[in-house]
Amino acid sequence: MSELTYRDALNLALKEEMRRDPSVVVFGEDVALYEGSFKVTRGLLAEFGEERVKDTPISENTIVGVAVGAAMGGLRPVAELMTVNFALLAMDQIVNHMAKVRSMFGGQTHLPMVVRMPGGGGSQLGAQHSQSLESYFMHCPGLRIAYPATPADAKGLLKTAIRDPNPVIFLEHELLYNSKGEVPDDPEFLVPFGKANVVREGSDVTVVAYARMTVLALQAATELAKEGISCEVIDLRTLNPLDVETFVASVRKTGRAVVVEECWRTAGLGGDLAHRIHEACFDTLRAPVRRVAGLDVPMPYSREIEKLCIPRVETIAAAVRDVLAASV
Amino acid sequence: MSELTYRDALNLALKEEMRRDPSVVVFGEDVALYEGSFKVTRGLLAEFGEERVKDTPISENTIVGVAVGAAMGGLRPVAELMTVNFALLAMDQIVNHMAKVRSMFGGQTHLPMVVRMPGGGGSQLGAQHSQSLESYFMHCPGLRIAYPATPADAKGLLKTAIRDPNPVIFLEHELLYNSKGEVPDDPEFLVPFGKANVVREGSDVTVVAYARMTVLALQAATELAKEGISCEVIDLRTLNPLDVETFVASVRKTGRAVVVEECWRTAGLGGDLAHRIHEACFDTLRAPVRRVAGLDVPMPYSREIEKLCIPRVETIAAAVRDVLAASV
Amino acid sequence: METKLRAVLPDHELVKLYEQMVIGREFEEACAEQYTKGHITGFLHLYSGQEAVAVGATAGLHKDDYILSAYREHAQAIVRGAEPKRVMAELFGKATGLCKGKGGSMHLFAPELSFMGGYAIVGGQLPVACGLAFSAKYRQEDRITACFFGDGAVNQGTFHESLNWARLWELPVLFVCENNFYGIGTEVHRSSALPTVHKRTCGYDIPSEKVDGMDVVAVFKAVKYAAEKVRESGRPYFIEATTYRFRGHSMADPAKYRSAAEHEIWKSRDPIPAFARRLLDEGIAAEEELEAIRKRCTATVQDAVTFAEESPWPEDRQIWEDIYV
Amino acid sequence: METKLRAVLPDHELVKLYEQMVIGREFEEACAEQYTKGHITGFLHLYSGQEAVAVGATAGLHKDDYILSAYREHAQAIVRGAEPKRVMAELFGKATGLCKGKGGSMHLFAPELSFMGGYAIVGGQLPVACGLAFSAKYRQEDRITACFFGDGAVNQGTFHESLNWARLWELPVLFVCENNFYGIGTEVHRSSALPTVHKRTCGYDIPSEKVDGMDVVAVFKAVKYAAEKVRESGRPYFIEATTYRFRGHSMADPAKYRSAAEHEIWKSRDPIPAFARRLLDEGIAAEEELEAIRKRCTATVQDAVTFAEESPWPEDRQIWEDIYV
Ligand SMILES: Cc1ncc(C[n+]2csc(CCOP(=O)(O)OP(=O)(O)O)c2C)c(N)n1
Ligand SMILES: Cc1ncc(C[n+]2csc(CCOP(=O)(O)OP(=O)(O)O)c2C)c(N)n1
Ligand SMILES: [Mg+2]
Ligand SMILES: [Mg+2]
Repeated sequence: MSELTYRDALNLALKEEMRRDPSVVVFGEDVALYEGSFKVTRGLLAEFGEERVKDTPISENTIVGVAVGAAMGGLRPVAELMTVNFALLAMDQIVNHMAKVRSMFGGQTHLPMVVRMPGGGGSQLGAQHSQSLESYFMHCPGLRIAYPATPADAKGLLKTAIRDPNPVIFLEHELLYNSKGEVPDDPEFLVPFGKANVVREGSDVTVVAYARMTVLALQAATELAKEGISCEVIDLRTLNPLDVETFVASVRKTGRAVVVEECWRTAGLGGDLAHRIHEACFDTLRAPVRRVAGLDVPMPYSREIEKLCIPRVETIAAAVRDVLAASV
Repeated sequence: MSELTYRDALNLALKEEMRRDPSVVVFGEDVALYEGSFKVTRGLLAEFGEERVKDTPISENTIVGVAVGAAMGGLRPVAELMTVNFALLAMDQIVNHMAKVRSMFGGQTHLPMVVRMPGGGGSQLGAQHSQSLESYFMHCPGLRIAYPATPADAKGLLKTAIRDPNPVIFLEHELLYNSKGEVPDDPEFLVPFGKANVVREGSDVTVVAYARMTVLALQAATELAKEGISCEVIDLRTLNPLDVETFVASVRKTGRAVVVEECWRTAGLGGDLAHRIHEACFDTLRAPVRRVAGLDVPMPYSREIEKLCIPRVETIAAAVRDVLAASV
Repeated sequence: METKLRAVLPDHELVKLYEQMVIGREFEEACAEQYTKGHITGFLHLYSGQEAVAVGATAGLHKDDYILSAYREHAQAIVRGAEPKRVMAELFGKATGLCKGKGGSMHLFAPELSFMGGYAIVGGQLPVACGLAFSAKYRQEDRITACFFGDGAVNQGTFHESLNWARLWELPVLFVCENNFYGIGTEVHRSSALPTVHKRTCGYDIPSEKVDGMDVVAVFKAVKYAAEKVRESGRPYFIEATTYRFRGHSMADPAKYRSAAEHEIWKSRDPIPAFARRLLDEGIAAEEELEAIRKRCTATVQDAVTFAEESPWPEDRQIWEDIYV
Repeated sequence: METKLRAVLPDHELVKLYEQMVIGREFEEACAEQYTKGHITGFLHLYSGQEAVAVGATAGLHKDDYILSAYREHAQAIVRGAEPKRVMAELFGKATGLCKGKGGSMHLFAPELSFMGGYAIVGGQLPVACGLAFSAKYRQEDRITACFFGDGAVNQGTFHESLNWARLWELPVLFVCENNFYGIGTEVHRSSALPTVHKRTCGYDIPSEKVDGMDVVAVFKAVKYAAEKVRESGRPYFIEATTYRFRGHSMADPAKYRSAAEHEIWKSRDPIPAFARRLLDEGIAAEEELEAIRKRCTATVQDAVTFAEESPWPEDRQIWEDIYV
């Protein structure tokens, strides 16, 4: 075990997998010489050279398309989109190609590729640079989606993503890059896809979250514990595959649920999660599932109002209290 | 009243609004000389000339971007994307620009524009041409979204869309173009946004649907009536604004709900609708809300399996029966 | 003066080019019939008239050079070696189809033939082609990537991004624009600011040339030359092949936007009889031989239709298969 | 030999160009300070070094010609007439800001000045500019649209689509590429197959030229000429202004990818002192006058900071305002 930041854990995962498998290549805007806008690719060019670590033009749709073709040709490309916001320029290659090529060609090929994208709001970057688009990717069969909450998961999930034979959208939260945690040194440490993590056990309410929302949910749970409320916090880790069993089992136990998503509420993935809970636990649910979500607004720049648009420890705690208060 | 097809009702709406307001212009791939891939723009070039009815290159992102700029400059552009699938190439202009320009510029401008897009599956067009992407648009604050089920609504909603000061995504269902119905002749006939339509009253189960799903839901209701099951069918008409009151009031009455969406189930808009019902009707709901949705697969081409991937009269009817059977 | 055919290829290979064009045409005409009968559904874009491009180009490439195309690609797949019966079965949506009935007319794929797919998003295949070329380069394979697309595709952002990228990364891509002068109903000068398509490579420092796409030997020579250039230099090259589709954009299009006169002129340049005449004139093949070829092709296509008709539909469980590995 | 300044513009207008460059620079340097103090957050992209482009170009346009830009646009807005204090307040995220604190550094907007916005998606403003130009043309307004973007933006699909479109629809757009030779850390020849940016218009039949973006008068002349061309012909024109940003890409970037030597060369061409020397040499202004201008600008910017500091935050209810009409 070593204490690493989320950023360095990702960096280590890239390095280990590149050392292990020469078919892994990394490319994206400013990932080589500049070592990445968020420095996740630091040291890669120096260690692996310009054949394997490549800068690209600002051409997002083609970045993803080149990864699709390279994967079809037998490489394991790990492409970076500078932020998830720019994935909107690449939706054609992501949704029409990356997600569909295998199936529309009758399973005759597969795409062992990863597209990494930092995302999330909270840095006063304004409406075009503060989006949480995980629902778009989740609403697209054919993709795998990982979104780590901790440095250990960052490493383990990215390594799994790179080895996975399916195309993977790998989301990273910009506000977690500097967060620290213990990370296994073992280069064979992998975090499997489709296994949610019960990051805190509890008996009163299940809080289902992912990525930075997990971190906030844990803080809320600590607060609430002081009030005698016991939260079970579940980190989904991957949005596809989705580990429905784990959170449903938890809600069966607690009888109450809060779903936390960073994305916009309307048509957000939390509605689906809430409905799955509702459907599976109809008889045991003691209160309606509560959703804590981003507000349905283009993100305002000003930090004083921006912070109100994103789920916070307080809003999560309030939702948990509400759900308890509303319980039959 | 005249009997018109959905296609002709849309065509008439375009003509009436172009006659009424010289700032309305129409452009898109093959909309002028060719009169539209689905012939919705038939006769426009002849009547309004090439200044107002314009063909464009195959450049979807720029089609939407030009509409954004033209609207900012004071026109009322009605752009056509040949099908909704190609909107994936325009997600940057739709989500990053069309939806955000007003708010990120502090309300100093507004975009009275419409982007029309035919969509939906069921024509054996394969994975890249059979998508139902309404959830993407709904999961994006700043847009209005209309999706008519009948010729009358096609006319009335499109006219409202063109007069609306907000940017509107106007979805049309490819399999409805030939459907017929009575359409008011009045050139001031408008269908307001945000008012769902109770298209059939009933007492046992509320079926919430939109566009072609409404048509199927009505057929299912007719079938079910023979079994003595009384369905209330609600056509949402616009997905944004969403008329929550109408369907919640209905479910309060019936105690049961089925939500029908054509899009993929996972992270689809139906999860959100189901959750809203669940939250608002927790005490009165007699069974969990059921969702009928598209299967979570890239659409297969072969018609024998394609048809199983899309909600059908049978699957809607089965869901209604299920919900009744599961009722407490 | 035209080069003599024998100076270009041996007799049997010239005759093979003829046969490939004929099978391409016969296949498409059979498709039209099956579409009318309702056996083929969805969009059906036929290649009739453009055969010289696919046939000439494929002959100019190595067998394992990658090929990608758009949605008008039946002939391209067949010329590369796909069995007509499996292509037809795909169009019928049958389980025996090239893609098990999952792809249909617009999404043929045969990786064992290095035929890397038909794509239905205009311009979508260009970035993918760059990626395949990159993988071949990375693995130091002696293999180039030929990417076909239409005149309508050159105004998509991906065209620009891909050409720039291919030159910048020095990727062995041969871009082949099949300029049939129309993107659906829009004539090329109404969609492109610079309608001389091959000149658009000036912004990327990519050499380009134009070739008569109604002349199979001219296409063969141009592609062979270009492919060698790409192989040697490791850099992209661009060919514009001018051609014409004899039918509408798809079966749904009566093509009223083209004049009868225009259509006639191009019809008179039909690549198949034109090439037959040259084969006969230069004494490379006798009329009986050509007639035998045509019969054989008709029979092959008829067999393909029968095979497709008799093949089973995909099973319901297949809906869930072949999505994830 | 350089043209004499007086042959180009009257004295007071020349002096005004100087003042505008100075205020642009002072404003940016104040931003850097406020960022360090934590009063400005988010991304902050400063324009220092590039002032001659915005100032010269704006002077070459009519007052109601539309202007659009990217995210390095503070000086562009101010030169067009936006009040420095309202720009600074926007950067502070205050309710008194140009966009009520909703936009921030990357999204300034002042429609009453025909300043149609800063956009943060690289290449995103180009289609929007075409749309504005179309609206002006449609309404027969005597108004062109000037669209600024960087050298990094030229490889986006929207660049290609927009240039093609503007020429095809004959739209009065003046494209101005501010080539500062870097897109973040990537030098132009590492992102563009043809690094001589203005030559990329060859594929669209759009005339283009290159101008020294460190020389405010050269930019003025080029833009004035080009704007008249656009106005007369109703067609697009393209200018590449070569320039340099003295700071990193944003405040977060130490710009280690550029050599000290390179930086020094460009610093020695700083457009502000260079222009001051010419004003003095040609007897257009005296040193005291220039010094007074500098003092005035410093004071204006200081006032702007004070105004921003003292302004209120947006109210919570404003979150829900200004989204829908
Ligand atoms: C991104 C996208 N936009 C629009 C379409 C609809 N469409 C299909 S084919 C076509 C015309 C393409 O013309 P061209 O590239 O010249 O090919 P051709 O059909 O002539 O072979 C269009 C607009 C599409 N399939 N994809
Ligand atoms: C679509 C998109 N991709 C990537 C980015 C991240 N990004 C911001 S600025 C920039 C470089 C742009 O360079 P250039 O156009 O030369 O403008 P400059 O910063 O030099 O003024 C990049 C890649 C972005 N904002 N938008
Ligand atoms: Mg064509
Ligand atoms: Mg630059």
